[in-house]
Amino acid sequence: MDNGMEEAGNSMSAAVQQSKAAYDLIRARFGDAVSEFDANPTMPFFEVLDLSKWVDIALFMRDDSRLKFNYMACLSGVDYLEQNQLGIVCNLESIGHHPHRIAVKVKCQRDGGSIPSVSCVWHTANWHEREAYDMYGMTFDGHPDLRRILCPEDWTGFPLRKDYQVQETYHGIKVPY
Amino acid sequence: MQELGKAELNSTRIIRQDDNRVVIEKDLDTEYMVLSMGPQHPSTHGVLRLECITDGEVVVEAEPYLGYLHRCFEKYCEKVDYPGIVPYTDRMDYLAGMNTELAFCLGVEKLLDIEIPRRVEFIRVIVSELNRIASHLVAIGTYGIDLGAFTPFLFCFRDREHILNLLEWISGARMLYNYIWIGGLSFDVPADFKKRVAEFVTYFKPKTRELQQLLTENEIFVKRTRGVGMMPAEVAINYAWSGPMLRGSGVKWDLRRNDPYSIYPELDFDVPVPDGKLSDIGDSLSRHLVRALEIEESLKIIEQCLDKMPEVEGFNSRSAIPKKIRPKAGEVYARAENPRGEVGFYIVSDGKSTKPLRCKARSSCFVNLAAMKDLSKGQLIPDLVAIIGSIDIVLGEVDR
Amino acid sequence: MSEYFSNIRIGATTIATGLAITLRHFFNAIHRKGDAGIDDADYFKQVDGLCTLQYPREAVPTPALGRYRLYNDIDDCIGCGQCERACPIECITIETIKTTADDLAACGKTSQGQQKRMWVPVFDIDVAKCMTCGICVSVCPTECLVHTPVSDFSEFDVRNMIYHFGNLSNIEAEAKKKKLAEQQAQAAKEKAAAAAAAAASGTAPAPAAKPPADEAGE
Amino acid sequence: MSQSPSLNTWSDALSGFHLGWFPLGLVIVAAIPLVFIALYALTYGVYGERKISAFMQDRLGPMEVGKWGILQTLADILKLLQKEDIVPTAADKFLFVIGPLVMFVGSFLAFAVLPFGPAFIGADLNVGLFYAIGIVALEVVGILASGWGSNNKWALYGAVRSVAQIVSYEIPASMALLCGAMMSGTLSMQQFSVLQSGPYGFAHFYLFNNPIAWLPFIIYFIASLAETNRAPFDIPEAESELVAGFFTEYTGMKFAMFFLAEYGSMFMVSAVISIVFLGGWNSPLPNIGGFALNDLTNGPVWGAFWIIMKGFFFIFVQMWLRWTLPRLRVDQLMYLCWKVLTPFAFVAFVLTAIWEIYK
Repeated sequence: MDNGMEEAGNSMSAAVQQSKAAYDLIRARFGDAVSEFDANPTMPFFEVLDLSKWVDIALFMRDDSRLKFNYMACLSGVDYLEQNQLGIVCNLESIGHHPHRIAVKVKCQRDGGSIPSVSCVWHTANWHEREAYDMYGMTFDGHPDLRRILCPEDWTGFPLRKDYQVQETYHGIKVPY
Repeated sequence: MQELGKAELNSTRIIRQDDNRVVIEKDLDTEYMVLSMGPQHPSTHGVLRLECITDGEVVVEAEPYLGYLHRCFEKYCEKVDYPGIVPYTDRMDYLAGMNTELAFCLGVEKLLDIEIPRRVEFIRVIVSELNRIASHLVAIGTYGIDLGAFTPFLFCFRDREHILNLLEWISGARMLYNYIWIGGLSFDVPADFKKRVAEFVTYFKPKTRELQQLLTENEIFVKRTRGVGMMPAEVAINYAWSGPMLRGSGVKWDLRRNDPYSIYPELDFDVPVPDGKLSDIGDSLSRHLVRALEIEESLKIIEQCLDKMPEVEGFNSRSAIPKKIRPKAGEVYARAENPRGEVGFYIVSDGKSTKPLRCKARSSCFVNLAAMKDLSKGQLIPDLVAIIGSIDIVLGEVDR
Repeated sequence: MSEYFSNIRIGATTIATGLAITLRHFFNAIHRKGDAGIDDADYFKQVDGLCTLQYPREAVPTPALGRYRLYNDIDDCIGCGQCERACPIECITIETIKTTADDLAACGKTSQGQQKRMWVPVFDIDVAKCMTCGICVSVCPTECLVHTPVSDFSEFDVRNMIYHFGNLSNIEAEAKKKKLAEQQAQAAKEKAAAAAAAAASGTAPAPAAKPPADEAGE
Repeated sequence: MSQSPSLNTWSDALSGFHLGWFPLGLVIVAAIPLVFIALYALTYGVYGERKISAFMQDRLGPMEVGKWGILQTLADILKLLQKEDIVPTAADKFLFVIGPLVMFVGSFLAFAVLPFGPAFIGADLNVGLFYAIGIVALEVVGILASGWGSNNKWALYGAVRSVAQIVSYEIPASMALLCGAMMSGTLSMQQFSVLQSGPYGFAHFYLFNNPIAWLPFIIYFIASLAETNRAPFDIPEAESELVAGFFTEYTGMKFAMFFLAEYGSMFMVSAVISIVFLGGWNSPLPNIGGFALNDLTNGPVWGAFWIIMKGFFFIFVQMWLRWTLPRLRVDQLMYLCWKVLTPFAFVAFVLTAIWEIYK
C-alpha cells in the first residue's frame, strides 16, 4: 500500500479504517486483481478487476480467520451506462467474529457480460444473483439455477437497465400504463 | 435424511438403523405428486407459490416462485424524487411501514450528511417500536392461524388496532404512514401522545401474558413447532438470515446493537435469543419465542423513550428538512432492524439529480425465504405450513 | 414412561388454561368497547369486552390529521402547480390561464389576502390513483389542498373517481384564453413598438408566471 | 318410574298410522330427525357457532340480519341456494354428486336410535348402540367419494387423512362405549336411559354413579371430536394446510350438505355420550325432601328437553375447544389415538369389567 493511502487513512473514521485493514489483507493476497480502496465515509468499497479471481476472493474473504466475511448483507445489480458496464455491489460483513464491513464491486461487459457466481460461497447470493440477472441481464457463471425471479419467465428485456424500453404487449395485455 | 433425499428418486429408501446397519426398502411403484401450493392458499401469507414435489404427505422438495406482487419499486425509485420514494417504502413491508421508512431516510440522511433534532429521533424510535410490536402481533397471530388456532389471531389484531389508532393519530394514516421524512417527521406528535402511549403499554402488558398462555405455552402448539424447520446458526448466517430468524438460530445479532443507528445506543434493552430450554435452538418455536420476547423488549424501549424524550416548545418537526433534497454524488448502504430482519437500501446518487441513480431495496423476507428450499426437504405438509409461518413473510416486501 | 405421563399432564393443563382464557372472554362478552377515538382522554378505559363495531352505523372517529380523500378549495388555489409536481404518482392535473390585468379583481384573493393571478380551469384529482401520501398537501403554499377524513367514497364508475375542482367552465376558459392571447399579442406589439421604455414595467412579472403559462398552452 | 311398558307407545302408534295404503306415520317418524337436524343446524349449529366463536374472540359476530343477526343462517342458506352448482370437468361426476349425499344420510341415520324421550324413539333396536357406532362409519364412504371424485389434490389429501383418522378413532370410541354397555348390560339406547333414571337425578347417571366411568367418558369425548372432524382434530379440513380438505371443490347446496352433515354428527355424538354416560332424557335434578324436582322435570316433553340440552352442552364444549386450540399434525393425531387413547380405553375396559363384577 502506498503512503498516500495511509495518510488518507488517518482522517478516516474508525469504521472505514477497519474496512481498510480488511482490504489491505485482500490486496496483499490478490494484488492487482483488486482495485484501489475507495475510502468514502458512507460506503467504503473496492472493485474486483480480475473477474476470474472473484470466487477465490470471495472464498478468501469468507474463510480467512482475519476476515471472516460470513454475512452477505446485500448484493445489488447496477447499470453503469457511461462505462458501458453492468455490475454488482456486495455488502459484506462478519457476524460474530470481526466488526468490519466492506463493499465489493464487480463489473462486467454490458452486452452479454458475465460474472462468476458466488452462490456457492454465500447461499444468499443465489436469489440476489437471480434478481440481478432478472433486472439487468448479466449472467452468473456457475449459478445453479439462473432463472428470472421477479418478472415472468417470458418477459422481454431487463427492466432496470437505463435504456430499457418496456414491451408494448404481454400475452395480449397492454403493458405501459 | 440426506441419503433419503437422494434415494427417494428411485422410490427406494435407505434406512440407517440405530446400530448403523443399513436397511434398504423398496416401495411399491409410487409416483411423486406435484402440488402447487399457492398463490391462492390460506397459509402462504399472500401470493407466494410453492411448487412442492410430494411423496404422500412428505415434501420431497419445495421451490418458491415469487413475483406475483412485484410492483417495480426499484424502477419507480429512479423516476421519483427522494421524498416521493418514502410512501413507496411503506408499501414494501406494509406491516412495518415506519421501520422501512426509517431505514430509507437513514440512508438518504447519511448521503446528505445532516443533523436530526433529538426529539425527532425519539419520536422515530417510539413509532418504529410501536410498529414493530404491531408487526410481531400479526406474525404471531397468523402463525396461530397457520397451526389452526384462530382465537389468538383476533386477540392480536384487537391489540394491534390500538397501535394503528395511535399511529393514525400522529401520522394521519393507519398503515401507509409517510410519517418519517428525510430529515424530520411530517408532523410533531399531539400533546397527549406520550400519555396515551404510556397507557397503551400498561394496557398491553397483561395481554402479552394472556397470549403466551393461550398460544405459546399450549402443548399442541409446542408439539407442532418444536424441532420443526431446524436451521443451524452457521447455515443461517450463510443464508444471510437476519432479525428474529437469525436470533432464533441462537445468533445474538441485532442491528440496533451491532450497527447502531438513531438513539438506540442510549437505550437499555436485551437482544433475546432462545436458551434452548423451551425450544430447540433454530426451530420454528425459537423464532416464534424470539418474536414474543421482542415485543416485551420493544415495550421497554418505548417506556425509556417516553421518559427521555425532550419536550421542545413550538417544535417544528420539519425544521431540519432541506429545501431541496439533492445529495452529493456517492453511494450508501443503509439499513435498519425491521421486525422481519435487516432492511437495507443501497442508494446511489449522481449529485446532479433529485432522483436516485439506483435504489436497491434489500428485503429481509426475500432473503429469509431463500432458505425455504433447504428447509422444506423431507418435511410433512403441515410442517411446511409451520415453517412458512415461522419465516413470517410479507409478500409486499419479498416481491417489492 | 414418566415422560409419557408428564406429556399427557402438560397437555391437559395447558389446554385447560387455554379453555379458561377463552371462557373468560366468552363471559366478558356482555361488555362492549365504546367507539371513542384515540384522541379521547378515556380511550384506554373502554377496551374490554367485544371490540368490534357495526361499521356503517358505528365507526371509530377519524383523528383530525386523518389523511383520506383529497379536497381542493379552489377559491384559495393560486394555481402554482406545486402539488402537481410533488405528486409521486401524478394523480393531479392542473391547467392554468394567466389572469389578464383587468380580470384580477374578478379572479379574487385567497382567504389570506394573497392576490390570485391564475385562472384554474382544470384541477383534476384522480382519487382512485391517489395513495394519500400527503406530499401534495405539505407543499401547498396556501393550504387550500387538504385531506378530508372521508374514507368511504366508492363509485360504480371509475371515471367518477376523477374529481374536478376547476373554477371555470370550458366556455369561460376558452374566453379567458382568447382574452389572454389577445392581450399578449397586444403586449408583444406594444413591446415591439416601445422597445426600451416598456422593459421596466412590462417584463418584470412575466418570468414569475412563466411555467404555468406554458402548461396552459398545452 | 313406571313408563317402561308403554315406552314406545307414541312412536309405535305413529308409525302404524296409514293414510290409505301410504305409511304416512312412518314417513313422519323418519322425517322428524331430518327436520330436527335442519332446524338445529340452522339455529344452534351455524348461528350458535358463529356467535360463540365471536364472543370468545371479542367480536360481535353476525349482527345485520334480524335482531342480533338471528336470521343470518337463513341469509346464508339463500346465498348458498343461489350459488352456481359447479361440478368440475375433470371430476368423477357420480362420486362427486353422491359424496355429500352419502355423508348427509350417514350422519342422520344414527338419529333413528336416539331416544328423544321416554316415549319417543325412531327405532328401539336391541343393538342400538352398535348400530349408532356402525352407521357413523358410513360417513367415511361419503368423504372418500367426494375427496376422490373431486379430482383435486387437496381434496384427495383431505379424504385420505379423514379416512385414516375416522377409522383409527373408531377403536377407542367403541371401546369407551363398550364400557358403558358393560355398566348397563344392554345395547339398547332406550334401556340406557331407563337404567339411569331414579329419584336422585344426576346421582343415577353412570358418570357419577360409577367411579371408573369418567375415563371412558373422556376417551369417548376426545375420540368423538376426531370422528366428527372437529378441532383440534380437523386435519381433513385443515383450512390453513389443505385449503378446505375434501370439500374444496364444492359449491352451493352440496357444500351446505357437508355442513349439515357435520352439525348432524356433532349432535349425534353429543347425544350418544349423554345417553351412555349422562342418563339421556332423564332429568339431572334430584328429589330433595319434599321438593320432587326429579319427578316434576321428567316426562315426554321434558325428556326431549333434557337430551337436547345435554347434547347442546357437549356441542358447546366442542365449539369451545375448537376456538381455543391449534390443530394437531397427522402423526400426532395417530399418536394420540394409538398410544394414548387406545391403551387407556383398554384400561378403562378392564377396570369397568372388574368394577362390574365386584361392585
